[in-house]
Amino acid sequence: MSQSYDRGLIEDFGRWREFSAGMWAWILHKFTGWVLIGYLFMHIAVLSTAIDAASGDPATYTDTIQGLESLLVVRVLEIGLLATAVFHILNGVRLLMVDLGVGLEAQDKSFYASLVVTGGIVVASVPTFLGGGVV
Amino acid sequence: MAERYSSFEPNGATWLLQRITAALLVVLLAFHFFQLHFLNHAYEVTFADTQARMEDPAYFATMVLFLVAAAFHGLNGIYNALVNQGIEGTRKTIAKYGLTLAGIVLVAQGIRVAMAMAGVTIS
Amino acid sequence: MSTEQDEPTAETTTDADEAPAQTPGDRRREEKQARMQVTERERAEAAAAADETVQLKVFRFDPEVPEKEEPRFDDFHVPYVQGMTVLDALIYARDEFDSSLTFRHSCRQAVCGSDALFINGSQRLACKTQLSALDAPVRVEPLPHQDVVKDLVVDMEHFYDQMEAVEPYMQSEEFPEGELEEQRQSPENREKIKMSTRCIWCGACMSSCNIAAGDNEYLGPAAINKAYRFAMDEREEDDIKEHRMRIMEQEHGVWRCQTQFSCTEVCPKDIPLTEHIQELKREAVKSNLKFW
Amino acid sequence: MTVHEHDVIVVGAGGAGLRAAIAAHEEGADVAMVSKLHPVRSHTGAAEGGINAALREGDDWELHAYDTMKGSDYLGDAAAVETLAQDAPQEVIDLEHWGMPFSREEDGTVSQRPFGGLSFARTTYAGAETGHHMLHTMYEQVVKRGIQVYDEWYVTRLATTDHDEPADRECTGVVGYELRTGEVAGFKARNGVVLATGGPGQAFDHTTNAVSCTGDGQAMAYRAGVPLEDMEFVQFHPTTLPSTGVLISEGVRGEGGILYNSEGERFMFEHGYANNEGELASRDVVSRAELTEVNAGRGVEDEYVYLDMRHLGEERISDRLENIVHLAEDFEGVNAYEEPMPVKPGQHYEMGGIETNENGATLIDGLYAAGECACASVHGANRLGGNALPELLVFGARAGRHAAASDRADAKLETGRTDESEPEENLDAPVEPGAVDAAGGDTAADGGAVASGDVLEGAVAQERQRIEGMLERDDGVNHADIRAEVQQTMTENVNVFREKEGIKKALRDIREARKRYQEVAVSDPSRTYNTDLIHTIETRNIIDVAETIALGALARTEFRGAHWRAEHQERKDDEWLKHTLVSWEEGRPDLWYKPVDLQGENKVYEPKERSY
Repeated sequence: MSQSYDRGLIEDFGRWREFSAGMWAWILHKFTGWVLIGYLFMHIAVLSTAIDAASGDPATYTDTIQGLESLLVVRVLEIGLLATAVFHILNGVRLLMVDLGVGLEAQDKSFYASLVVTGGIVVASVPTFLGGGVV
Repeated sequence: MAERYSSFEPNGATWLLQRITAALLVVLLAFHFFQLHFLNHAYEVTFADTQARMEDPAYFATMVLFLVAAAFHGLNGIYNALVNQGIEGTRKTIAKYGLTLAGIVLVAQGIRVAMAMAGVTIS
Repeated sequence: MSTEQDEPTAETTTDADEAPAQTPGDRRREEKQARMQVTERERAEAAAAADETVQLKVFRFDPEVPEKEEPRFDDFHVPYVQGMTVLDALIYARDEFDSSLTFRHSCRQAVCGSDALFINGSQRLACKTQLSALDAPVRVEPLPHQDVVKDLVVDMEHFYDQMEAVEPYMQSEEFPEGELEEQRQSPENREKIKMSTRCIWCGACMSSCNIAAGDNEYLGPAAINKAYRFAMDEREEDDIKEHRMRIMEQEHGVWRCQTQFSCTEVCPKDIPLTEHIQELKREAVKSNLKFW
Repeated sequence: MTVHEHDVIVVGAGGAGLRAAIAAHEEGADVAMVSKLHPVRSHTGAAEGGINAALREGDDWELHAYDTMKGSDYLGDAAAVETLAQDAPQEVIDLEHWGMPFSREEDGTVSQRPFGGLSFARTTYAGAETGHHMLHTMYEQVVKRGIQVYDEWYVTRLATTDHDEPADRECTGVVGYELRTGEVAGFKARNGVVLATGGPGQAFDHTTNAVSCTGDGQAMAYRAGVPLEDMEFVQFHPTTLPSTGVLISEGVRGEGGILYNSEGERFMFEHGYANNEGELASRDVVSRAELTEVNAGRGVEDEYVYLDMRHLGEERISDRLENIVHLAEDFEGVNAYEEPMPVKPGQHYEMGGIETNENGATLIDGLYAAGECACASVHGANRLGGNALPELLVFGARAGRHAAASDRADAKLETGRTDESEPEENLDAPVEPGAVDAAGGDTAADGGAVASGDVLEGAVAQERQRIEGMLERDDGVNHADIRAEVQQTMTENVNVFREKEGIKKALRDIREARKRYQEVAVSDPSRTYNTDLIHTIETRNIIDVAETIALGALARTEFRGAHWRAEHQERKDDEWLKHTLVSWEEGRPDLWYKPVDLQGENKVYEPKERSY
């Protein structure tokens, strides 16, 4: 048996320029998914201050939330979170359509559309997020 | 063979559940977001408001469902990502139980918080 | 202006109503001579101008030959002619420059599926890829995610194993009673499986699938498509279809597909692979829900 | 030394090989297939048209046999032709039961369509890719039955005993070379060897055949002493793409596509080649017309003519001829909606081949052949469209069955020399054909048979030595040059048009090629996947087969079917109702003849004018 040369997976990382729409969609979906589950854990952690609040000190909760919300960086991060969530949702809807066998031939266009719509929603939401209460 | 037809293949079941939770999450997240960024603004949130909302059993139940769906969807998603990455054998078993545990902790803590918000205390 | 002739031959194909001094044949031959001289000169000039050549960068590796043990890329400058495909260029490079250049090829018309290669970053059949459609230099590599045997030849065994793992053969057992009688199949049903039957086993899809790259047990798009071809064929009885769905539902079956569409995009036969995989997922869910 | 032992060894895994393997397996034999390609890569997959079979009410095997005999220009053997027509329907039904996706009628039955030269619409088909579906369906059956396939094993030689008379020889196995590892191993066949290696299209430089169609089986059988029959009958297809030889199906002309020359003349009519049928005249007529145009200086680039379908309109083209548009685009870079397609005649099918009877048996005991490499003689001087696929099914199955059962009884056709055969004594060959000089190395001279000891072991040892010799030689001629020379001279001189001096030139060039082959060297020293070596071995086969084609063409001084001779413009039934056979005897070809069998089961086929 002749030996053979296995190029392994390394080559793939040099290939991102050649990735197709479907591949980018998959990568972004995975990435946004990781961010969102991370956020969910953080979110529950922050809300856990409610346990202290319930046992007599409502301010712990209110101050924590309002304190965080008053930071510009948190607001900006929230916009990022929105972008992440909106893309994940729109691409998720796209994937649901794919699962149902609807519009498969337009799968690349729907990916670009979800990117554009995400961008639009994020820009439109900036005033809501940045408005009011920032110190 | 017949007994296999009566139960749902686990892979198919999780695949379907992942889709169902996805659909649920779209609706629930939209509701949650609307509630806390448009109807009420995040920077104005106070414990009293939260408590008021959570005392409504329907709202409470919705939020718990939201949490469970999100936890399942997210952690199952991570599990799938790892499996697709090619983890096998022991590492796969560890990932499976680790993620299940994380999910249980997340949901348990979330329900504790929710109950605290709703004013129910089990210490 | 046609002339009546019983037997056309090389000698009898002149027109009657032409100038007497010179037969049309003579005139054409002269013109042909003149044309040939012009084209030859043009060709020589063009070749000299060097922009008529195409540069190929070809992956080389041979575990047995010392200078090829370390994988490398070789440059070949192949004279370009109108209509030239990547395979034509490879054949030229092999026959004229280096006869050890190794690649599989046979039919040259996209039915044998031998020459799926990684050309300019995408899985394509070399025989049906026009050089004019590619940016130069043209980079030719063996299919990714498969072991390289030598140069552009990869080990296809795993691919074949996966293809054969889905029981790729008709299993119906109830045939019509009559002598010389076929099973019936509606034209609609035949149409439904038509695209799936076009697979030529080239392996481009499997090579493009990054799930298949990570999960060696994943059946892969081609094998699932093969299963689809039978599962959707109405000639097979229901219990066989259920048996097929069992194979598709296993952990490394349809569920691994992440709908990246890479396979569908590279398929040289335009088979809607992702669509077929998705349909099998839905079938699997449906057939399971029935029993709840 | 490795020896793989099985009851039946099938060499080649295209349509005929797969069918033979299935048939032998059904007989209960332990079958193995040995093929230089993986089965699904075989060239059967490129067949487009269909499978002729008398399946329906109103049709009859006798009609099919009659059409085939007429199409063969009365050079088919009745026993074989009738066997084909009788067995084809069951073969089609078997294929259907194995799942072949035939095109269907509204009521769910298998569709049939009309084809040239047929008196009934009896061509079953699966879209425009009948061969592809057939090949895959049969390979599926091979997988189902667990038949062992040694793929990418190149069979280089037969192991036969060395009796003086070929008819006394026995074939006990084959020698194979594994591409992947460079291993030379023996394959011992307890019951029989079936050759199913396909045609020799690569003897020509412009062919619709795959690059793997190098006539390996024909050359091996020939060197082992089996005669090659009717090799001069080569079918040329009139519409192939100039740069690659990819076939543009007759469908384009059927739908109304027209041919014109560089001066814009619709030459089929304007130059009177076929005033009634025009572009739809039979393949040989159209091919000759095109070449006449090119030779008269009215070709485009002095090479081809145009096939134009633009006037059919985009809608009709995309509806019915969409695949043609893709072919023109992918293989020639031409947009067929906007430009005419360049086409020229190309070698398409070899009617002749290894002489067999209607059971696929050759005159060597234990050696069978089927498919394009064989000649039971159903196609005679010209093959009808849709008859190649049933041939490989019918005779593949019969060869497989007989090889498994070692049952050589009951054949109507005789193989080898008989009382009725006559020698050719006045062949005006310009050079001595055959082996150049056995003393200068046996690379082109061996007779195939092995003298002493275990026949298979001896053959393996000799083959190993030959291969090592080629690999070790440092300086020498590259096979590609020799091959190109043979291909060019064949295309120039033994093409659609044949005239005596040209054929003689071809024979001289082939002689020259043989001489140069004495010094052939393989420059790739690797034992891993050495295609350089494979092509070098193939080139010798091409030389041998090309020579038999040229010899037959020189000998046959008449115009019959696909064989056209400038000096002899009519069919000469008095003199030429006989098959040409070429036997390799002591290193040189010997030409002889045997009469055609026109005595059918129920009637005698009287030669008639072949007009459509």
